[in-house]
Amino acid sequence: MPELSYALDTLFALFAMTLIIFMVPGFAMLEAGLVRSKNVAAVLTVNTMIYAVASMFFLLVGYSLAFGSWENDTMSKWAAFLFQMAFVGKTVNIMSGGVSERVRIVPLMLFTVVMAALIYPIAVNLTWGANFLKGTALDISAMHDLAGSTVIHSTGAWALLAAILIIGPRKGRYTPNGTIRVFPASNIPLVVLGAMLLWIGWFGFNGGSVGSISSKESADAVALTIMNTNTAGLAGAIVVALVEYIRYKKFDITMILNGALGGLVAVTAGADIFDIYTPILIGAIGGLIVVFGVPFFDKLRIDDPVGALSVHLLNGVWGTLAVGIFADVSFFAQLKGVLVIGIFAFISSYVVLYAINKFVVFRIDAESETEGLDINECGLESYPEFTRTI
Amino acid sequence: MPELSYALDTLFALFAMTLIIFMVPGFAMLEAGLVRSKNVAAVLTVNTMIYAVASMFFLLVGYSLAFGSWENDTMSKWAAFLFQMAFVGKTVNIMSGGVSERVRIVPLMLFTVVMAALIYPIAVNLTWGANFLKGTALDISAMHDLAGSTVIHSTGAWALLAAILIIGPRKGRYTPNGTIRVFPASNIPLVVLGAMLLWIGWFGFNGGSVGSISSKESADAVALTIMNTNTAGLAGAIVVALVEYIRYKKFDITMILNGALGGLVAVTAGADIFDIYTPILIGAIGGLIVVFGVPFFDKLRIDDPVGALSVHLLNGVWGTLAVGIFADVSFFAQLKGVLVIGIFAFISSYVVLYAINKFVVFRIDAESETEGLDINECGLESYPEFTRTI
Amino acid sequence: MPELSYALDTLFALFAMTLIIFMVPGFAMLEAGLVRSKNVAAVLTVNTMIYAVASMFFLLVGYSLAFGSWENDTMSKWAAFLFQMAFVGKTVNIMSGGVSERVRIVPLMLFTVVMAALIYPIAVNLTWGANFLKGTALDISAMHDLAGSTVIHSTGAWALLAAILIIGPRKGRYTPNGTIRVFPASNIPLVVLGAMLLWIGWFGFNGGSVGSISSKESADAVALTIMNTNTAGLAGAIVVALVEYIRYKKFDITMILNGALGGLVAVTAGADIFDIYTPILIGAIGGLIVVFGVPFFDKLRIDDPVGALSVHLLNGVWGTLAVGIFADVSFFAQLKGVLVIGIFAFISSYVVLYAINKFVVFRIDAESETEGLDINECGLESYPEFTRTI
Amino acid sequence: MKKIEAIIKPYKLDEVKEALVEVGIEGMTVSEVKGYGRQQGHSELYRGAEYVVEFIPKVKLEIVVSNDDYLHRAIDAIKSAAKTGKIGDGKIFVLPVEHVVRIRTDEEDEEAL
Amino acid sequence: MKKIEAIIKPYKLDEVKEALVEVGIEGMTVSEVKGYGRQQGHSELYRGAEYVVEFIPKVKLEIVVSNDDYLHRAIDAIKSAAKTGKIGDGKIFVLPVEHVVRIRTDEEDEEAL
Amino acid sequence: MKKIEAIIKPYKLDEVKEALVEVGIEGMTVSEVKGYGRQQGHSELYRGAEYVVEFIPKVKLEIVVSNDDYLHRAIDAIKSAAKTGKIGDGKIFVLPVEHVVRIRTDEEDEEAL
Ligand SMILES: Nc1ncnc2c1ncn2[C@@H]1O[C@H](COP(=O)(O)OP(=O)(O)O)[C@@H](O)[C@H]1O
Ligand SMILES: Nc1ncnc2c1ncn2[C@@H]1O[C@H](COP(=O)(O)OP(=O)(O)O)[C@@H](O)[C@H]1O
Ligand SMILES: Nc1ncnc2c1ncn2[C@@H]1O[C@H](COP(=O)(O)OP(=O)(O)O)[C@@H](O)[C@H]1O
Repeated sequence: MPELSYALDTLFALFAMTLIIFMVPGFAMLEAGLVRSKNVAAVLTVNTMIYAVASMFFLLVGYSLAFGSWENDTMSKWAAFLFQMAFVGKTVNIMSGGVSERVRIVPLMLFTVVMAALIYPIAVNLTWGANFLKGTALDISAMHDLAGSTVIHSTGAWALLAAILIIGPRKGRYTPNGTIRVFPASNIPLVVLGAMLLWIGWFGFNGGSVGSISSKESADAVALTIMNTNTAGLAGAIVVALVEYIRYKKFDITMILNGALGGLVAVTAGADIFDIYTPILIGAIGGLIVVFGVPFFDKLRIDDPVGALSVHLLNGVWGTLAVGIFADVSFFAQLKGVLVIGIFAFISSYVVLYAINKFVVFRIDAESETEGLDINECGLESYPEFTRTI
Repeated sequence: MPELSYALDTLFALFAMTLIIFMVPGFAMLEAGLVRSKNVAAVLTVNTMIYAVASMFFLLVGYSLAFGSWENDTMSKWAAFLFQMAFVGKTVNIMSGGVSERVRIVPLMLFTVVMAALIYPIAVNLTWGANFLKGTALDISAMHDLAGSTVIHSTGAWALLAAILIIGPRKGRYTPNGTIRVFPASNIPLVVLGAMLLWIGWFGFNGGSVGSISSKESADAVALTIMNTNTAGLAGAIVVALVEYIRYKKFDITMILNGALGGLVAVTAGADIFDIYTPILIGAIGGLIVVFGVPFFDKLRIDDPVGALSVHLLNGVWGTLAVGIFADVSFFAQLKGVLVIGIFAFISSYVVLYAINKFVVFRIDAESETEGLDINECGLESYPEFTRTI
Repeated sequence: MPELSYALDTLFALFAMTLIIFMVPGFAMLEAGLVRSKNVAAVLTVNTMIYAVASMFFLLVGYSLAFGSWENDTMSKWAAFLFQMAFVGKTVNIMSGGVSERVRIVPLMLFTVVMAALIYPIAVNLTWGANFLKGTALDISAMHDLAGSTVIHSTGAWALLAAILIIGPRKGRYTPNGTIRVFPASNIPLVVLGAMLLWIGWFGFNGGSVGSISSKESADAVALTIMNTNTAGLAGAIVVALVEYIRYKKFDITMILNGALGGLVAVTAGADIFDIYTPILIGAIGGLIVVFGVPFFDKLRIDDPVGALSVHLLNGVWGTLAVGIFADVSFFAQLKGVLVIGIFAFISSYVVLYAINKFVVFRIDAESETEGLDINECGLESYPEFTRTI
Repeated sequence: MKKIEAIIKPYKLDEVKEALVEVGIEGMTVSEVKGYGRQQGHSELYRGAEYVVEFIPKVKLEIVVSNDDYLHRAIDAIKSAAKTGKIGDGKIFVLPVEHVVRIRTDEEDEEAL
Repeated sequence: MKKIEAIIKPYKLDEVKEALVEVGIEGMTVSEVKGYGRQQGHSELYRGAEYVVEFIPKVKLEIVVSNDDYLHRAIDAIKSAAKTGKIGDGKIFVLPVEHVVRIRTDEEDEEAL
Repeated sequence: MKKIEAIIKPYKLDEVKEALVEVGIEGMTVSEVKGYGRQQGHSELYRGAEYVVEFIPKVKLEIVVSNDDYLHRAIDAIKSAAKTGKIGDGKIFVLPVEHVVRIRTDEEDEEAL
């Protein structure tokens, strides 16, 4: 029944794609909740425009670059495209979140164009795509990275690291006398809503990456992948909650959610090939990485308002390597993949960001940063009717 | 395998229907974010009750009127009903959004009954349904309107225009000396969340309207439809962002989202038959229409707090005509459909609204409007613990 | 085509499961909106951790206890697990919502472990699962409870009743002179968003409980179930709106939504076997039960901030019995099921809660309750930048 | 120098501000307050029961003026713009001020206003 | 005429209001403020680290009274209702008021209260 | 005893608070207000058109001091910490205070500060 299987796989890809698109409001709400209320509309605008610009340039340029051809026998080629298109914005979302509260929108959009049309497609080309380095020393197609612990999460987070190095921390965050000033999240319900939408989106992200559901094996693989994905998220949340409670007798929900997201990133590389208990360990370590990663970057004065480096970079690396440890996959292949993509993503992002920064400076001027990006970049306030506390 | 194809199409319809139901919170959040905080609960109540009342009366009366029969061979008739039921509330949502902040709930519900039981079913009957005018001079079944640029969006927006003419602008919005007073949106994250839920819902709206996914052709048609739908939204957002930036060096996120929605409305008539690049143009023009439509209606002192006339009326018309321009469909058939449905929807809505208004006046009294509809219509405040700024 | 039907049912289960997971943010937003702003983060943390802890212990212990075996022929066993796993947290959500604003997180998590590993799995075992009482006088497998009016909703709500009896009302709610102090919901848009996400999740909850979609009959059953589910929700909302309007000339949106939820709970037991009009009656009565249940419990000084006893307990019982009244099912079997599960759930929960309370007291100290749980349990404020009104 | 503190109905703020600007008052500070007085609060619904909200939203205006001329002009402007004749229109209080500084220029007293 | 400004703990507002009403005070204006004083703020968590919040939520009551009798009654009422004995109970300040107007009726001074 | 009311730019609060603490002021009360004055508000966008926001967010500090020494120290501290030299830096008002009570201890006047 090839026709029905084609139809079923098309529906499956569309279902998975739709879940991933829920990550657009997911990232938007998460970040809108985490930043100060004077920067909320800016963060929301950035998230909206990343989806628009990245998807458009992936359609016009990136997809062909990544995969060489649009042809597809097993499902509608449009569904296959949509599924891949749903990924591309995420790399920039990861990056934009970490530089929020101080970055102008226009240069960010210029970088989005380059990321969606070039950098990300090249990373995909090398791993899931046409592989123009096939057979060379840099061929990394042996890396098992189901849904992008490295290809998506690390790529986006390497770009973020490059961006933070160029743009610097938020004004007033690191005082001259060495203390770190706290800018609490302005809206916790939005943080939770956003994280949960991301979590749900992950089912589509990882499950859909199996690529087919129309045979018994593939159906099992999809369901196992989603189950393992979820399990790692659970473990990440639980471990962070335990650590926080032991330390402070309190449950910091923003860290717990970051722990869940860390677990989800970590399991993304190998969710399809682990047994059902391994993700508990992988997610738990993913959570721990977040707990220790966030203050670690702060100590280095690398200012990342949403914790994206710990969630996406450290856990992207951890998750990819974990496949080489816990599954029947060469650790060396995994490490090589991490390094090649890492070096490529960091250097190319740094160069592009540096070049853009020469023409259209990323950093907003100090007075506008104090006043808030909403008024200065978006021309409005996010909560104009609510009195802001002191 | 007729049985599996029946099952697959049923699942597909249920999937599409579910996505459309996400538009219920979508509209609710969008409008709750756009109005002033004193009218938020009223808008939310209206949205909730529209879903309840419109769906109930469509079940009891409207569906039979529209389609003549409940029978269905290709999928479960209950799934077919649910998919159609998911549409009906949208027409009233479009209308209610544009008269928010000044309209009482009871008369709005009376109109909802008539819309769901009569006006909308007749519009469907003429276009997608039993077509009781078949063969007459008013037969418009040749119009290609995949998912309702005309049948849904224009119908709702014509009703809105009729309602605004009867109800008038919000108090204090147009001052005697000719200036326009600004009532900024009270909660931008809700606006973004709502718009994104609508966007996702659109995938089900347009994709599901293909009607089947179980053959290779239909699977391709569904995937192409969703892809084109999305592309037009992207283009609408990008164009508005560019125009706003060129004008003000700022990105007004509420307009950008309206631009995306405008693009989505415009592509709704022909998403299944365009190639993959045409939606860029259609959506871009859709965005421009919003940018110029919103101040245009304001200049006419037609007070539409959410921009629904530009998004749904102008773009509904544009999108339907665009099919006659860019696809192999008679422009004349499209124009005729726009006119017949437009005249029918506007006149019938006007008459019904006028009649209701004689018995149960739509407009809330001035003092209650000043105090806010939440206290007077819903008996509560939406954010009672937050101090309102001056 | 057994393979395709396996694949299709797997996809269907994953689809249904995903919809149910939307109930996690659904409950979280609903409760975050209903409580006072000083307790919002605590409620969100509880909801997040319930999902994490309950799912983890169901994976490790509960699922085997409930079903005896993981094997499955008709769909991927992982998908079958995921679908069931999506249920478990709901029982605790129902309970935690009703004791919010005064309960510490640690003991609640201890109870979550017991509920997910023991109490709920036993309830499932007796009804949908391995049935270790098969053939005994307590065999209740004749009860028709499609998706858990009794197994889920009543079980959770019996636990809630036990918890309220042990923990007591919120400080200051019932004054010595007999009046009831009002603590209004802090954020109405969140309440609406949450309720609507729950509503959508219900489609997956009830529809998915049919267990298969791959034959014509099962496809019809699934679609009918979802249709009936929705209809009862509509009816619940409409009836409450009418009653409220007749009484106060106002539409209290929080009660309307509770009415919808009441209708949804009530129809959950028999949505697959009613004709399409019966759910109108069942939902309408469900709404009435909420309208009269909420003040009734308040009069008894049983303090349930979200109305969970009326929505889940009373309607769970009503819905289960309604199957015996309106469908071709033994009323006695239904009653017996309600009683056996009710007695089991209430007593076992009471004992467990009582025991936990001896070691780790549920109730937060009075000063922390006054100050708010957010600061004392989570170490942060939910809306730190917004001035709280007096 | 005197300080005027006026408690008014929130939706009257724009009119009062314009009336003050017209009589030459160029600076004022506004804040959101809640008032308790003769005016009965509106009733709200909570889960199927009605109750009365006791504290009513009001706006407080603070205006420091340099002399009695401005004082009377300001009071008259507020009185006429804020009056609706219904209970709850609010109050005007006048307090003595001993010293004023404009932070930007170090100007003092009358010159600082 | 005198104006009482009392800074109290937020959750004491209801009790203080009732105590004031009992001694015959029928009007007052309330606002939300933040206080800095001897009372230490609570500590909060931010991404895995603790820090102390310095400004503590307080409520400010403003009551204008017509004579010393009311003044003392009001002060006593506030003192007894707001006291917990723990640091941070707040302060009462008394300021002179020269003139009062009731906007609705144009009544002045003592009659306006 | 005197009461200082200072209207300052919101982001200057931390610096002003530290300056006050340095000169020995140990208690203060802060609130959020909106100011109208010479400073022009920023322009915002609304549906494709620009408009100007007239009321500008400010912070109001209230400090009661026991004597002129503290008064001058406080005023100087505020002046130097709050000044940016740009329009809108704000104003300082000084009002007489007749009586002070510390609720917790019943201490009065100078001792209550
Ligand atoms: N003695 C008072 N001290 C301080 N504020 C007062 C006093 N009396 C009234 N107010 C304020 O004035 C507002 C209006 O007073 P109210 O008695 O309701 O009406 P009216 O001013 O028309 O007599 C109150 O809401 C309160 O904010
Ligand atoms: N000198 C002052 N001027 C203005 N407000 C003050 C002053 N001192 C204290 N306050 C207010 O009173 C509150 C309580 O003061 P605090 O020193 O913490 O405790 P206590 O009143 O018990 O000594 C502070 O939070 C602040 O709002
Ligand atoms: N006469 C006044 N009475 C009360 N507050 C005033 C007065 N004049 C100015 N203010 C407050 O001081 C703030 C700053 O005043 P403004 O005229 O903008 O700048 P500057 O103080 O630099 O001259 C205003 O926003 C307002 O809050």
